[in-house]
Amino acid sequence: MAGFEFLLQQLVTGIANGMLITLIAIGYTLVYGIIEMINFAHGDVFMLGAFSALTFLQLVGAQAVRRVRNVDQAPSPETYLWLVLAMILAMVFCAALNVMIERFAYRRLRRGGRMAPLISAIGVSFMLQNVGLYWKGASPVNFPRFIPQIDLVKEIGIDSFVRFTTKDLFVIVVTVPLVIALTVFIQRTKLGKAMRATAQDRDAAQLMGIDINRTIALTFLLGGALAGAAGLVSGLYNNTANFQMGFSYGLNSFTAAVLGGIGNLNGAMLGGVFIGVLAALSDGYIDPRWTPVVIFGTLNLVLILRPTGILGQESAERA
Amino acid sequence: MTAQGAGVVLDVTGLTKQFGGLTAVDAVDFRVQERQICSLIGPNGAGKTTFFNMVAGQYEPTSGDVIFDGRSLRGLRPHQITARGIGRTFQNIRLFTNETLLENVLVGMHSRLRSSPVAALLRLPSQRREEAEAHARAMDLLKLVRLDRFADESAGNLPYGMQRRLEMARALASQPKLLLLDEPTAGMNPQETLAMTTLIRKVRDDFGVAVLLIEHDMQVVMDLSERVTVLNYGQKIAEGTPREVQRNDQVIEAYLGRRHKRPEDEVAGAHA
Amino acid sequence: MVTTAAATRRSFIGVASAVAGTVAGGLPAIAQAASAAQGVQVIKFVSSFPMTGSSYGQTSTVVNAIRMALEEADRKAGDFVIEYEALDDATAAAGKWTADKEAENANKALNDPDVMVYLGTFNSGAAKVSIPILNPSNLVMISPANTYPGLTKPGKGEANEPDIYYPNGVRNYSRVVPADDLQGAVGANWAKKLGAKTAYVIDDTELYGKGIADVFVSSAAKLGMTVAGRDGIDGKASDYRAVATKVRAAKPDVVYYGGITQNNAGKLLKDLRSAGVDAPFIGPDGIFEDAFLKDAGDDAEGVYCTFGGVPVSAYTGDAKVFAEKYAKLHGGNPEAYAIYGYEMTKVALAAIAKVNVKDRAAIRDAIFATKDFKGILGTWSFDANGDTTLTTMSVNEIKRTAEGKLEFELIEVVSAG
Amino acid sequence: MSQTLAPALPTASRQPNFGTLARNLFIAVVLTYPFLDLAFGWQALLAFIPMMLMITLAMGLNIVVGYAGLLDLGYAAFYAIGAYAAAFFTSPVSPLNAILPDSPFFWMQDFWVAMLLAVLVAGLAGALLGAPTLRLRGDYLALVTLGFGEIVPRLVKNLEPWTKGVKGMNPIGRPYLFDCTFGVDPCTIFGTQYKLGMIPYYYVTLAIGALSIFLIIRLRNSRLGRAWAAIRDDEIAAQGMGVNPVTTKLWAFALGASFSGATGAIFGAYLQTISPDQFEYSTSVIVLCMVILGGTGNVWGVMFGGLLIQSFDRIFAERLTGWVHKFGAATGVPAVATLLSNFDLLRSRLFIFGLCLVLLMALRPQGLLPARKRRESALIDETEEEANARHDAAVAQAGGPQ
Repeated sequence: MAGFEFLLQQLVTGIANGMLITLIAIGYTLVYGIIEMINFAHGDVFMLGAFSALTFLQLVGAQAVRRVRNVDQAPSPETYLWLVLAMILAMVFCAALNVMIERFAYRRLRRGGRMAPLISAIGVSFMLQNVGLYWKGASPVNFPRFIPQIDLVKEIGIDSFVRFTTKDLFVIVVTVPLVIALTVFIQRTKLGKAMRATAQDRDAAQLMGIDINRTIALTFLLGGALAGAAGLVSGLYNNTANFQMGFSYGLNSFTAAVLGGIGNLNGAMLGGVFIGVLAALSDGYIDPRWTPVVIFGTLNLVLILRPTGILGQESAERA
Repeated sequence: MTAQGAGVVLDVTGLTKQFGGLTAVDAVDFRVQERQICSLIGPNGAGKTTFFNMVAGQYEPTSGDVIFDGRSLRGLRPHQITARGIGRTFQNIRLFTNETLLENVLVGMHSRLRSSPVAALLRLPSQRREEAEAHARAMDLLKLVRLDRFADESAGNLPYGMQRRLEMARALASQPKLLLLDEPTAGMNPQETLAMTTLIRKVRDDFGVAVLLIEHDMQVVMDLSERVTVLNYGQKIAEGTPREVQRNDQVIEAYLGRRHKRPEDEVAGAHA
Repeated sequence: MVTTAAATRRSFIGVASAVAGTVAGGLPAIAQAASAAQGVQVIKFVSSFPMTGSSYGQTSTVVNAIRMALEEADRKAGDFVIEYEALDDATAAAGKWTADKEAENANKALNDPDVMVYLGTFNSGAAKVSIPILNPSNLVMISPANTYPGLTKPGKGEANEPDIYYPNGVRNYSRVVPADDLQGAVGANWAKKLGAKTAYVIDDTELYGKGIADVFVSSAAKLGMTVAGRDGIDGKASDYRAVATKVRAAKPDVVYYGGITQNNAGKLLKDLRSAGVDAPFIGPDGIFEDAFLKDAGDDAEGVYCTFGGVPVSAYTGDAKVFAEKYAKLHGGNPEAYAIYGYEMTKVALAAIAKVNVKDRAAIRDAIFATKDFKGILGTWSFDANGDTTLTTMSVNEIKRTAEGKLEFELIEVVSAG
Repeated sequence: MSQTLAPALPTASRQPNFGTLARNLFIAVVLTYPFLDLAFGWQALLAFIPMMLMITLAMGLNIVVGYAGLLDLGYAAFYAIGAYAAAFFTSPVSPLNAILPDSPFFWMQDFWVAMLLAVLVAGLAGALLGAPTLRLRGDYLALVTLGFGEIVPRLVKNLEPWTKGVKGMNPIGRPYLFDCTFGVDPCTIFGTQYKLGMIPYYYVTLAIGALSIFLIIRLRNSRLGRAWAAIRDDEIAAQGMGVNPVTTKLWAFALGASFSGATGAIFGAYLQTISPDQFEYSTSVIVLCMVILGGTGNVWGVMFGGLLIQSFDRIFAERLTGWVHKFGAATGVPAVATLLSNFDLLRSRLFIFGLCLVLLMALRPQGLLPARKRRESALIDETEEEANARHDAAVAQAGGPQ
């Protein structure tokens, strides 16, 4: 096996993971961009998104969905229908949850300095984790296979160490359109413009007749919906879920958001892929026990050299 | 000091600041004599505050030099410039709103106090003496601006006019040779304005400082200034005594001319 | 100023003397209360397990088993009434056991004159904290779950272990589970038996997991196997695909995992399988639980687990009765450590009945003197170190039953002694 | 000078008496607590030792977060550095133990010396972390500190030859006073033997905590303390007043970290074993919650917030289930009693804890005891006219143009 193929395989892993991180990172970046607050509970919203999708699929699973027991067996069309439904459900659930969190835990603290919302967010994060603990127990739970795992490299007739499976493809196919759709939404629609205006200058936006509360709620709604989508994608991709997954994914995603330049959508994507690839390379070439050191060491280095993140510029579009 | 003549505190030569393609201050030469009250005027956006920020070290000049007290200030950080002897106030009052009035003035003394944190932890006699003197002097300054009775109140609780006066006391606390005042009477009623003018003159007389102020209120400018400099579009268009400047055609043109936001104020002032 | 200071001082003295008076007054009152209680002859057991956070699934079944054992004895031993309190050595803030909470529990037990037996701990790290606290007061400890060898066995841990835990020189800590040095070796033996020449070893970078993986590595070397790679995973990480790729490239004959289910063992297994690593997966008792089956899903099939004892499904005789009774009372099978909780309670009750005095040293000695105890685990004794002589180990394989359910199935019982 | 405010404050003379009494009662209880605990059998002494350590930690963090306004999410890293530094000097399993005893530096193995060294090492670590991060804006800084907090425990875990990895280091040198070694009974004090248990640790922790508060108050009212406040309120204005932001922030990091050095040393000695998992992210977050909940920047607020969180986590939450059951039984209604006796709040601890944080922030966003109460400015409105009159007089006196 050539060293190059090993590297390529790690890159594939890193990019697919990075896409997932991006979906969650966007939630951090949107919220930070508009109210300058690190939403510590966001990772846990993602976790509950995965749980809600799992519960839904388990409920309907027995009757309607045939699991893919054999790894390269293609699922029936109605399975995809159920998956789309599960995705919509997880998105709606997380969006609603996120909006509720904003309404009850953050809104009244908006003018209260930076610290109060932070603590409130930590409190919400604890609560959501406890809900997760009740919901699915303390140990990780299996998230059944619905997406077939067919090695596309082998399918096109190349015999290689590198595997690029339908699962990896699935993550990219779901994530990229979502990110593009969001970018278009923010750039082109009236609501998106309201969000950008609010992010720029809340008071001025208010004077221009923008309903600040609604705009901020919308931001949480979008971030929550993406977290819900990420929950399902993570479940289907990783085939596991546990009540603490919000922390590790949240930490990586927040890191990605900052690394890319917080408040910047492209930055979130760049940061996400960067973190994913970095983690895969460190796992592959050093030792996974050093990976967090490598990730945070790099992060600190990048921030010290470029204090506003890779794409964090005044000129960059702020969502 | 020798080359500039004995009385010059601030000597600015060819000071320029560019933001991207925009030249905010364009090759301005400028002098302030000891114990002189100078005004910097000009329409909005003329580059007055940018000029101030370069002198105070907040902005790095694109080119040109600032000589203060015989030595160049280039490359110095704002706190070092304060230590050299330039005190300042801000256009949109920047007090430490959570601190008391007394503490605000004490922060102003920062560069004049010497005690190390270790001395503070051990409360060495030298540190205690220094603190006691600093408190006494701070109270004196508060008395000067007639705020001594609110010494233990949060600065954020003060009404606007008093905040301006507190900022003045805080700037004086650093024992400056030159005081930069950015619109000291902005937003004040005539009575308060009058009191501020009196205060500025008193400060100059009692402390022997030179004062450089940006001001929109022409009456204040005419009353106070011994010398007036006019900026427009970043360039110096006139300089001289208030009377000279008042008669300068270019100045009248700049004020009455195109796209000026609030001409009435200045016009009213100019006729006073 | 001066008057204020004086007044302050005066009122402070007043308050201080009032408090002192209360203390002085309180002491005899407490003494009376204590002497009144003397007539009731109560002996108290306390347990200290993490009851908050991810260990709850395991620890709650251990506590249930302790209660069962006590109920069966009618809460009596000798002339004494037994009381039991389950302490939590976890805090909500940490979500797992914390050293300071364990120290607090140990001292609480220490200071309560009725406490004669300390049932714990669940985590070996916690035992490191509480053994030296309890040792000087002769309060006996029995653990249902600590497997770190250095707690009892000289030469198996650091140079100063285990003596460092026993400042008064007399052992007070015992455990009813076999330690990791036995289990790691059993794992290596099994790998050898599967015909493996190379093994890839992965641990969860925690005391238990890393310890047992280290034992596996040294045992494997002795058996002539080579270690193709060694990695430590972060139990909170979201995915192990990159590690799986590494394993795939190393082409080992077996993969050994030292760690617990809660550190994402199932996810690791799934990533290995989906990367195309088909080598047998061997793990220790940390994954020998239903939770692992729930986590690993279909990929669990074919996984080997070693365990100090036999699985619930293979229980016979008393153990079977215990499991059935437990299932009836609590609606669900006991987890793997529950039976040890039950057994250690029985041992403690038997020792108290034998000496029939309320004295910590006597009860400690009686427990350490346990010989040929006929319990539900079999007939066993404590050795001088406080370790069980029971060295029955089992190798289990996860198999699919006729109904399509995954279950642990006993495939071999070995004596590791 | 403060008498100027006195007339405006209503019932100023009556208030302090009650306050002094309460304060003295509090101090008296704290000083005699181990004996009260013994006398009444509360069994909470050992909960108070880690509690006080956490509060001392919060005091140190308060310098960074409360005074200087720098959000630090990885404070536990310094705590770890302090604990490990002390262990390195005093533990027989430490790599230094191979060289120290026979070197001219043997005195470093003394616990108190080691504690001071731990303070220095932690302070130095604080400055080293602080130096490169000073250019960062608030939340970026938070992330870098968070990263640092993740890195340090991993380093400890991975550098096994020196730190003993996940096994941790034990035993650790114990503090002592005269002939009494803490935590080892019997204790000899002036020739008499006592059984003191953990009581000496209570007092040494209390002393360290009290000393911290004392020193922090001194710092707060010094040139540096004022500079911190100025930087926090308005960095640009502070620079304009001659405050050097770089050194001011570095001092905050270094001094804040040094408090955790002392705390870490005592913590290690108290537990006699330290391992990397005692210093994880959750510790940083809880200490931060303590600082903010009580009221950032106010020493007493931080103490109060710390007491509240810690006693909730360690005492209240654990006994809550029992209370609910008792309450059920006390109602006398069988249905309620059965219902409540099935209640097990143990698994909801995290939820309740989180809910309390959210509610407290919603009710008191500035913390329970904010740094300085912004009195409604009725006082100043009242006197503004008066002040104006004084101004007119001043103007007239100066003979201004009119």
